[in-house]
Amino acid sequence: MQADGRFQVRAAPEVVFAFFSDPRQLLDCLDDPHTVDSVEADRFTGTITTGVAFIRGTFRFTGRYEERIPGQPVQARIHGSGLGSGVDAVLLADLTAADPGTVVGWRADIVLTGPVASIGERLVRSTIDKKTAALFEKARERLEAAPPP
Amino acid sequence: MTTTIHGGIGQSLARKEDARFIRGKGNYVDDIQLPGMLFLDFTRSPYAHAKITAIHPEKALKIPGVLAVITGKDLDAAKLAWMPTLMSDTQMVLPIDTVKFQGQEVVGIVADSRYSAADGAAAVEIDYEPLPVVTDPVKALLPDAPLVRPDKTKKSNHIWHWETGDKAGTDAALAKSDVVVHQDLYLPRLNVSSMETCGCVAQFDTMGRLTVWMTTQAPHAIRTVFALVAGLPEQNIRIISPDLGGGFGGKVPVYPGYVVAVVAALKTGHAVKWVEDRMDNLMSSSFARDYHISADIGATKDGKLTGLRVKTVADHGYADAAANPSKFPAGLFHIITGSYPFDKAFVEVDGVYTNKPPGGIAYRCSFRVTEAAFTIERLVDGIAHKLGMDPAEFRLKNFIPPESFPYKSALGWTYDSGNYAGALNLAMKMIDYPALRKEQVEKRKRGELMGIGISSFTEIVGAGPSAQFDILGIKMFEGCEIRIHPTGKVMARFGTKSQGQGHETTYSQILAEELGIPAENIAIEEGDTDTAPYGLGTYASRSTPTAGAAAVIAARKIREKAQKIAAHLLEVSPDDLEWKDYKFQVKGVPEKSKTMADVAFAAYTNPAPGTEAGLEAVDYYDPPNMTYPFGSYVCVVDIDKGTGQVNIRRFVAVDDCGTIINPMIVEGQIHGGLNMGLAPALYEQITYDENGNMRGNSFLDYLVPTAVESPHWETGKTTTPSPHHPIGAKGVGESPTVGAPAAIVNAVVDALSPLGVTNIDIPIYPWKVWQILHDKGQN
Amino acid sequence: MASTAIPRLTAGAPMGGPTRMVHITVNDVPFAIEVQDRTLLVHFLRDTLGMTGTHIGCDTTHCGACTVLLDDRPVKSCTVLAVQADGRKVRTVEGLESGGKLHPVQEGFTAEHGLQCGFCTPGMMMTSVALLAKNPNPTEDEIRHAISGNLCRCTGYMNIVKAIQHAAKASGGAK
Amino acid sequence: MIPPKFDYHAPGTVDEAIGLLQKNAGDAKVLAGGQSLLPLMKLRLAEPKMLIDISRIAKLSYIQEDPELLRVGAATKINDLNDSQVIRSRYPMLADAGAHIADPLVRNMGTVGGNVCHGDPGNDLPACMLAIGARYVVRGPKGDRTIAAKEFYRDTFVTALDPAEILTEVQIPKAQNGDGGAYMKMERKVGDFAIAAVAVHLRLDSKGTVTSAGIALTNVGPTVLMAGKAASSLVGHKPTDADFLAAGKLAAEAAQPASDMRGPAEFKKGIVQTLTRRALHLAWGRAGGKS
Repeated sequence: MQADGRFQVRAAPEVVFAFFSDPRQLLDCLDDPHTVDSVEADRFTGTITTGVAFIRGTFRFTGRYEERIPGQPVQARIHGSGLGSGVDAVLLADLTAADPGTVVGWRADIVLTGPVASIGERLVRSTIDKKTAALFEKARERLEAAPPP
Repeated sequence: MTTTIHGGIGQSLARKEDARFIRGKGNYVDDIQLPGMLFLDFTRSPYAHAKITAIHPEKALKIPGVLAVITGKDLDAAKLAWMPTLMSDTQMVLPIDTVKFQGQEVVGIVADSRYSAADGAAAVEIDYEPLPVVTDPVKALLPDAPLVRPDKTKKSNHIWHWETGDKAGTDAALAKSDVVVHQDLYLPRLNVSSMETCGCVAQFDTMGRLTVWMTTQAPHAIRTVFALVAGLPEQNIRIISPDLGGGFGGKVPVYPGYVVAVVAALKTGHAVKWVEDRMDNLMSSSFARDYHISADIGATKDGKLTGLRVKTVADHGYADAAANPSKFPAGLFHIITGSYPFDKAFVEVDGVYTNKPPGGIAYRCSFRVTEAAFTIERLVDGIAHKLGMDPAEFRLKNFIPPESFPYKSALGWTYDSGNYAGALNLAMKMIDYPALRKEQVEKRKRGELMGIGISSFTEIVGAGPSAQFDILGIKMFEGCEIRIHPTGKVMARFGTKSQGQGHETTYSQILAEELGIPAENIAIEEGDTDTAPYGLGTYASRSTPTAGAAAVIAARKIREKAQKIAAHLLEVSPDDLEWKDYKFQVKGVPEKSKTMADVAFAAYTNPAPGTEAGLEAVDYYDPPNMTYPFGSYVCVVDIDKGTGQVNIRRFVAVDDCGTIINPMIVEGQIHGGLNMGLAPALYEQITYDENGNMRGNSFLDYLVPTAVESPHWETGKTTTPSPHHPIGAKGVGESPTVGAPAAIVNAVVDALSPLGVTNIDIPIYPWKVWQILHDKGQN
Repeated sequence: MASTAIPRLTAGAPMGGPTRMVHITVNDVPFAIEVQDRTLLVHFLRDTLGMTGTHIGCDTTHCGACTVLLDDRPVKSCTVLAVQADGRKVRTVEGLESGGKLHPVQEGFTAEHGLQCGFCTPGMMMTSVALLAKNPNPTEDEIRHAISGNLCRCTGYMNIVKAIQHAAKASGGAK
Repeated sequence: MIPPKFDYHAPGTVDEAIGLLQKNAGDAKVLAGGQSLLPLMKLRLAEPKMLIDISRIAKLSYIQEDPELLRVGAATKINDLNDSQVIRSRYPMLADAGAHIADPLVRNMGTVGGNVCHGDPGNDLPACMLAIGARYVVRGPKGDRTIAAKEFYRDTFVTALDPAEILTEVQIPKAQNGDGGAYMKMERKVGDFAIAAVAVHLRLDSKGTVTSAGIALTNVGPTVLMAGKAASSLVGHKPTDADFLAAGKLAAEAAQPASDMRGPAEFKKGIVQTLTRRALHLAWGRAGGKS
């Protein structure tokens, strides 16, 4: 599943870059209950409890940032496992300075494996699309609330 | 008036085994309950290809009732992490560091109940690092493809190349042909989906002797493999194959679950049961087919076949675990010249690794014969259409004529017997072929879609002659041991193993006929390696051609000895006796006779001087040739233009399996085989997405036909006995599965041929037909 | 191999989780047994009562190998909790033969070769029994629809249809 | 496959069940026939900590036609619906659907209430309820309320039912002369969810003019879908095949199918079109319409 979008916020590119480079801030944009258990250099781990209505499970995840270079897109790869299944997500935010603030072009590639993919895809696909969009919408709101440059 | 004996050959004797099955008294593996028995379940990989970075069993071990977990590293310490396949490849029992397909067993959980084991399996946490996946065998052969088996010396996904026939001669013959038809065909992955999944109960007794009750079609071969893999003395291993809820080829291989259950039984000192659930079975038990075929067939303009060239890519998943005879990595695929006398033919197959479960077993067919029959019957139809000839007429013109048998095919097989025109003519008569063609003309005028499809297939079963056929070096003979007790009752044991074919009934019928003892007085036992003579097992329609022959020969050995005893009782010379009307009679004096029961009693009470007491014989039968059953099927379909749905209106199947032992059982086998020919044509397949996710890993999406999808099958028969089998029998269980798919597809293509359609890949789902109709503006 | 100590085991070892007493009459015999809330009816029959004639074929409510009669209606016992059967009566294949006399459906399946491997047979027969109770003289089409929740891999269904027709005749249903 | 552990309760009254739902918000799930829920639990895709079995609540299983309404109790088994003479003779659309829900054995456990409020777009009865204009009676801590079926379905598995509410009754406008309905489902095999299915309901006046129409679609979107334009295109007409064809095209436009193992999206739209046209012909005939 792939989703992408674009939004503009008043926050400066450095602020936006710092936001997306921080797994806690990024994952706090999730509506679902979650924890971030460790953050070490470019790696982070935690849990998220998610699903569709009563089809829910707790996924343990490990995440890793590609090298974060200001001015370059920020990209995180997250591997999660739960419900006997796997979820692999690549989240990317491409930042361009704008006047005012920053234009964020985002993309999410999400791959499901295991029973959730083979049995549940018919039922979870639209939810994942919505959750992805909601995550970046929340990110936009938070950044919008950040102090302007 | 000819004398008959109760349950002799040719009678529709009611099945002996039914008495227990209709009372719910069958004894299948999961029915076995032993004191203190533990349960094994597995945590499986959600990834098709990934590095295992950590395994966390702690939460599982805290679950009440969970007693132990077993990992690949544990097995590695005992050198049991890998095991050989029947094709002399290697496959994992449990992975040490890398998983190779989705659904692969990763951690075994041993618990005191199946509920706790399942909880434990769900609680084991495993960290993976996903690796690139390849699921398409053609892409797997590209230079930059992810390497599936870096443990191999050959750094490529190519496993083997196999070819046979005359390449240059075939190329030349096709180049000279007036018409050549090229066709790409794909036979998708299938799962045999026997109603019972695979499983076992493993138990070590206090003396260290291992008994495994196991869902296996080949108990003796499994015992030998276990001895070789585990290093256990073979006399200390007892494999018991109890009642099997279907096999169809899926219960030939050795699965990791069997091995882990044995290890768990050894480690815990308790009996351990492992039974797959259906998802486990669909995701990890051996698949069938997955052949990508590219073929050319040539003919002269007046419709004479000239040459056949076939190139194939065989997807074996991450290990070649095919259940083929050792010398034939592509099975008997080179029966592909079918019922036709090609001068020149050439076949090549390349085996390839991908991130899918291992295998390459049969799906109710002799090794890769469906793939062959489907290809030739599709191609023959294609070239008939191209020449504008009626496909029936085209076949009748080309068939190997009855007088040419034994017939040596262009690819080296010597067909024992056949009368292909006889079968096709009967099928056409039963279905009134000319009337159907007339109806079709009328319907086409009205824009309605109706199709008639024919398949005139040749099977090759009864593996096999020891010169060519072995599995892991063990020749493919079959054993029968007969003991006649003093009261004239018989116990006969076999190395084969029925999975529903009714061996208890048919074997006793063969013996009734040969021994002159009513079938009701004959007990048949199979599946216990402690008691049965060695044999390679039941698959590839080989039981009647091999074990059935062993029964005849062993019975005749008994008759030879019995004749001496009868002569002693009648006070004549053995040469003065003849075996007539199921008795030893003094030639010309029918009233002076002894029955086999008389002789049996004497064998224990009054043996002839110079003969040993008792009345027993063993035979290990090495068939001189394969047998070649055949048949002609005609299928009529109507297509709903609004939905693309294919409706099979009629299906006539004429089979010829030589001498028939029990007509009722043969007909039942044909019905079932036809359904398993229908299934891949219209319903079943296993596919994977590019991430290696199996699509369709439950019966929600793996579409086993119900009674509503299945047509009302019509059957007919001709009888052309095998000249080399002692009673002329050939084997039949798989013929319909081999023959039916092409008849159905040919019918659908025939219906759509006015639109220029020459092929549709199976399974023919409504959307595929709808798409064609839509593209042609027909709906 | 990570493991906890292997304890001495007794038959019917506890499976953990909440339990309750259920009263279920199986083939006219009343049972009062403590089960886990999550115990599936099929496991109650097979593992607790040792009635192994009812089989498990698919786990996802598709194959019908586990079919039993629950208050005379055929249901898939792998998708029924034992607690759901509390206070109700269950009939299994073991309850078909009565007083040494086979049920007409059992006779039909034997006479018409309606079974091969026998694995689907108990479930198929229970569905047939319920069909004939409701419709003593079904057509082939009605039979095929009635048994469409039961998969058979061996017979191609032809002889199962005949077996049910045979039983209908024997029961005086058919012409 | 084994479900995870849970607590089972079998309350004797609806109010008791509601109390349990309230007390265990988020952890409890109502069990009716269990034919959808238990498989998901055995796959461990759903792990409710408590199941509240409402099948033992007396008086939740009935089929009753009164002067205004057909009332169907939520715990009515699908096969009771199918066996009901009232349903077969006067509400054939429901009988069509009932005969195609899962398979004959599942229909002995599965309930009408479970089918309408599970929220799976593949359930068959919701489309019927939309087409025929049903209302659902639900009871919660604050008492009873009714929800129109067309307001009920929000998203996959998401309905207008509050967490502590239970569906008690389905109310269907009583069949009148000139009513006709049909449900047509195309499935890969018996027991499957629909590739696509269409419920249509027509009401004709004495002259054969369509006075109201409802069309709804199964399994071609995240929830059951109304095909409003298709339905309204027929109102006021004495329809011909051309009208039914046109309505089929409009229904196909309303479908939002995803490509999957049941076929590509375009095909599913095509099936919606074909089935709509055929179902309209059938419903029209049942309503007494003559062309």
